[in-house]
Amino acid sequence: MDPEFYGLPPAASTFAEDVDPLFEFLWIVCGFFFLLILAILAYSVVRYRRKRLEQPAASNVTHHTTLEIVWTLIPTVILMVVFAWGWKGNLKQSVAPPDALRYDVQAFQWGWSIYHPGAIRGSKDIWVPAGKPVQFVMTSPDVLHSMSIPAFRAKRDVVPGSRQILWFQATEDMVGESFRYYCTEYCGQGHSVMNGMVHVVSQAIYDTQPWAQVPEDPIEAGEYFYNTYGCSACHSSNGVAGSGPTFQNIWMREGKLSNGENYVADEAYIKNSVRNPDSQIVAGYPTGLMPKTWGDESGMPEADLDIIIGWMKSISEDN
Amino acid sequence: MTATAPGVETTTEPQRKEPSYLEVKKGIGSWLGTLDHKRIGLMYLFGVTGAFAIGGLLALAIRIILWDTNLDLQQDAEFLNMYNQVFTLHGVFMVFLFIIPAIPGSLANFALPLMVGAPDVALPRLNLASFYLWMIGAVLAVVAIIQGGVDTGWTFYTPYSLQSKDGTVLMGTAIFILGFSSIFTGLNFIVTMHKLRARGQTWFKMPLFCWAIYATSVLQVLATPVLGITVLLLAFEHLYGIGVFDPKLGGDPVLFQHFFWFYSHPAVYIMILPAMGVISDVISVHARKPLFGYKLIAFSSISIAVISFLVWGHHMFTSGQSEYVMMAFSFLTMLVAIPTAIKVFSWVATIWGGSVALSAPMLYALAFIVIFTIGGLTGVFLGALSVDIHLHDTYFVVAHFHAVMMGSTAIAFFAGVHHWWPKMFGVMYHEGLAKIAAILILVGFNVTFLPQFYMGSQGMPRRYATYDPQFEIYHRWSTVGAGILGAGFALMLGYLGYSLLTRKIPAKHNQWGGVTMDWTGPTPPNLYNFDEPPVVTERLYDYSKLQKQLEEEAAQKSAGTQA
Amino acid sequence: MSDHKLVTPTPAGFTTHEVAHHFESAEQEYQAAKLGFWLFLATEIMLFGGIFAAYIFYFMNYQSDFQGAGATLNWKLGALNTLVLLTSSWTMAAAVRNAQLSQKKQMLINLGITLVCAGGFMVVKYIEYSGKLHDGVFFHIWEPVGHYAALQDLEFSQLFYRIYFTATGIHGVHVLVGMVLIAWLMLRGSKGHFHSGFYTPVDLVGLYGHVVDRIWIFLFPLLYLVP
Amino acid sequence: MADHSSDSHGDVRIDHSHHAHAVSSKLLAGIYFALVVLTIVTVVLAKTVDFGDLSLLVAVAIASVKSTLVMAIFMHLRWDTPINNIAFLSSVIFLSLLFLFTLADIFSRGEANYIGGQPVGLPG
Repeated sequence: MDPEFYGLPPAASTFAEDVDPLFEFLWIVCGFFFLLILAILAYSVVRYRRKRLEQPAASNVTHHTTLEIVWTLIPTVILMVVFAWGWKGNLKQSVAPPDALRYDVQAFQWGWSIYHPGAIRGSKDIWVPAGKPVQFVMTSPDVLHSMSIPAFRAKRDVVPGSRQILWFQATEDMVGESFRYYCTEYCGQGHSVMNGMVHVVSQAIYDTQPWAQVPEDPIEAGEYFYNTYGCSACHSSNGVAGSGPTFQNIWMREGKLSNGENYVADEAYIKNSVRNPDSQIVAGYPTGLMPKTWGDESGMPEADLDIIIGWMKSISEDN
Repeated sequence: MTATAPGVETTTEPQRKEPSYLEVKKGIGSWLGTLDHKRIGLMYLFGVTGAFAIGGLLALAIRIILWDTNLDLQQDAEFLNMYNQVFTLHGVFMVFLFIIPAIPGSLANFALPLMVGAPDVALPRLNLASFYLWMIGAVLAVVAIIQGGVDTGWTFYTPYSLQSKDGTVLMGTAIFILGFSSIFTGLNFIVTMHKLRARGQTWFKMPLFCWAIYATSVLQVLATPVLGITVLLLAFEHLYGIGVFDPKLGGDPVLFQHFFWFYSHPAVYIMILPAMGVISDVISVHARKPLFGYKLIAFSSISIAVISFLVWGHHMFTSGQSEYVMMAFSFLTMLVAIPTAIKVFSWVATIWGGSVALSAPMLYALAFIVIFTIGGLTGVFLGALSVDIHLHDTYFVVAHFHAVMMGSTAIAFFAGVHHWWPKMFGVMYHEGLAKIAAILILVGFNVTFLPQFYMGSQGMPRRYATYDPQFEIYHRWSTVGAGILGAGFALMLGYLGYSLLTRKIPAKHNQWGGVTMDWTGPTPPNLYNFDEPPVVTERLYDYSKLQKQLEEEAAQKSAGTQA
Repeated sequence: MSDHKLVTPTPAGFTTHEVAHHFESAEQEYQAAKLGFWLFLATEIMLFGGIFAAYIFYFMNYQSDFQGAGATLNWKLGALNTLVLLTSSWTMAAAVRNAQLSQKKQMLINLGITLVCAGGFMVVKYIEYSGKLHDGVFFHIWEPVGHYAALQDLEFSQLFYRIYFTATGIHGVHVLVGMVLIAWLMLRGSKGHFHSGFYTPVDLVGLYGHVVDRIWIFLFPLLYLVP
Repeated sequence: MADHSSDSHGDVRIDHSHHAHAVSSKLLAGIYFALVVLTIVTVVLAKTVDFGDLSLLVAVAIASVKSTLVMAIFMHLRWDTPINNIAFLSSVIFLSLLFLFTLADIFSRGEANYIGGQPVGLPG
């Protein structure tokens, strides 16, 4: 049966071969028992309904050893089957094949930086080649996150202080399809915006390195970086106050810092705020929230930062 | 309106020799300082109902917020923050202030000493202290909200809970105190059942509610301290940065999860076991039939209690714990489903061939069986390792545990309230309205949570303030269902409050025809429950005597009308 | 319910104890209190068990760092404190015996020694804590100098010390609570409240004290003597 | 339930149902002596003999013996009712479950995936 019949998303990875049949089996078995219980219950209530106060119980049987043994054994057998089946599928989910393509994934509050193999900068969207095993080596600098790709039946928490591995293999027939990925471990304010797209692509497209393709127009490139580096999770571009100040009209904006000093959002100030996030916090915003992910050249090349600042100017009136 | 509710009336009703526990002393002071288990039970009843009302309003708030996808508010810090606080407080109020103390604190406090024929619980002062600890915990929880709120989720996972708001330490303190309230309640019941059972009442002559509460108490005593030390360490972590759960100092967030779930998984059974006990006794009385497979149900309660200590890791299948440990936890999780299945089969078999009265408590009990079956069966999905990886932390989980917590425990709690209401107050509520409310709640529950099972299967993560447009229709159904549920509960509070304030319908001495000891004494009970210490000689759940009386009276009545 | 007052036998010169109304006999009352208290002690064991579990969990993971950090603790003071607590355990057990035998004076002396031992334990603890505070090692302070300077090179020794302070700190609070309880026992004991017919509070506080001692019995080798 | 042996004086009834069990002074002193000796043994062993990985086990084993002595004699558990023994034992049993699974986790974690020879998933 089509997995979507049981409410599952499309089956886009090899894990679905193990998960979906078990899911279907569970639906059938559980549905059967649910309907059975419902039917017996309904029958009993209708058939044995008390019509007169003194109506006696039709039966006073208080136990039936054979019946009790049977209804203990049947669930036991089914549950053991379910356990073994689930474990088998999980063994596959747990152990990444040694030849898997390695993606370095950093989760932070609140976004994802996916470093594709050989990439110089992280991206928000993910491109994976169909039919090839891929493993994410995931770290977090702040709190727990979790990488979940429902279409791949794959999920793993990202635990700060250790490296976690998530692997999967997209199926060949899904080339050209895109699926959503989510953060499924509650991580605070921007938890619900920590999601993006996974694109299953053919080897030919994969080889073009779609993650490295930046728009040519510098303003468009700036907006592209604003999204892919994850700035957009906390800094809006339309004036709404997020966990950080909005970027609308940021250029040369004047105001007070949390230590009482005045600031002017010139190039030096903006660059310092990206590189050393806690050094110059605008009054009213929390310290320690912005990750140091972009603190150096490897996190965000200086050239990219300049392009982002160029875009910031474009959405400011004072430019 | 009829003067008396249709109930069981026999010629052998006991005569009242002393005033009831409600009348023996008057005034607010006689309540606040009372050592009487029944009055403490009633104070708990009002307290937890208040907490339920607050938690319920917060739930409605969540559902109203999720009416829209909120995609335009994705960057609005104020909105996101508000949502996170609302779902956290909903969880904290419902779990720690309502579900855990609800049945042990109110119903067991009221009925358990009656059921074992004791004049009071073994340690009455500790019982009162436990109630006041609950009050202090509740007050602290409210202060924590005012102090800046809590947005960690009720699970307080580190390291997020270390960086979040000021209210967290206070809320941790509240939970520590609530934990000890829960420990003292459980400890008291264990001692009561061991030392104060009536003469002749062997262990296997205890009603199943007592067995369930015994199993619950064991969990409360043995698991809750670990929660205590966990929140204590969390508070220390906040104040001193001890590093036990802080990865920056070498701590392991997964260890926090081990500690937290070592308590909180057994806590799930602290919530559901008493509900199973209530349902067992309600079904027996309203089907006027001894419980089918009494011993198996009793043993299944105890085995659930023991196995529940061994399955906590199934909350952590994606957390990065060892794969071998995961295998063991999944296996043990499957084991705990067996005694649960046995209970459901036994309830159904009890109703089969009974004399089934479709009274209000029975309707609630039937709703319990239906929803508990849904909750239990979907639990098997989550116990299976590979499927759980897909469903973990999605709406499937949300719907599953609401089926067990809200749809089962809360409904069982209200089944018990309706069942013992006439015994508690000597008045009856309007049964017609009660039946309407029960049906509203059953329908409302399913409309709320069935769409959530679907969303979860699709991969919609929990605790999301904004969501993808394709889920909007399901969220809207869910919100409609929550409205129906809310209407059902509001109606219930209305007619229960009305019955109490007007006292229009006096209850029968033995309203439903129960034969356990809680129904044998005067209604409402005396201050010390029984005129003479009872001695148990009959079998448990032996309805034959009552049946004979009822038949004789019916025969006399029909003879009277013929003459 | 009977209108009779139920009392326990009282030796001459002591105060009579009345059995609470909801109990049928003195034995039932005593056993109920005792079972209740044992269950409470079980919760204490579970509570400390959490800290022990955390300690061993990290000991396994950061073994060498923890060993290095443990070596900087003063095991002699730890051993002294162990002996002090064992002595208090002994006198506490003796005080319970005295109460059971209605030996008021000896009971007060034994309780007094127990109280002094507990106080001594806290004094030694104070010496240890202040020495560490002086060298920049405390709950929330981590600037080890002097005797502890070597800890700076052990990345996770900080974790060891914070667990050490948490564990001994919570244990210390228990000792203080025990001291208050013993003082209360001495006050009531001097009024003749405890005798062969009624000694439940002495018995229960005794149990509490022993559990606190037993926790130290485990803390001492695990923290001070890590090889 | 305890048997009733009581005598009445008016409306006051004296109840003799409870009998104290006092432990002999000699036994208490003996246990104290044993505890002190075991403390010395722990210290000496830790300072002189190297048990390697087993040293933690040895320390815990000696501490368990000491704690058992305190419990059995000082805390009267040896003469106490079975249920009080069970109450205590259950805490030990369930605590060992907490130890068993958390330690099993830390011992076997990261065995599924390695990167550069390093197990993945361990803290630190």
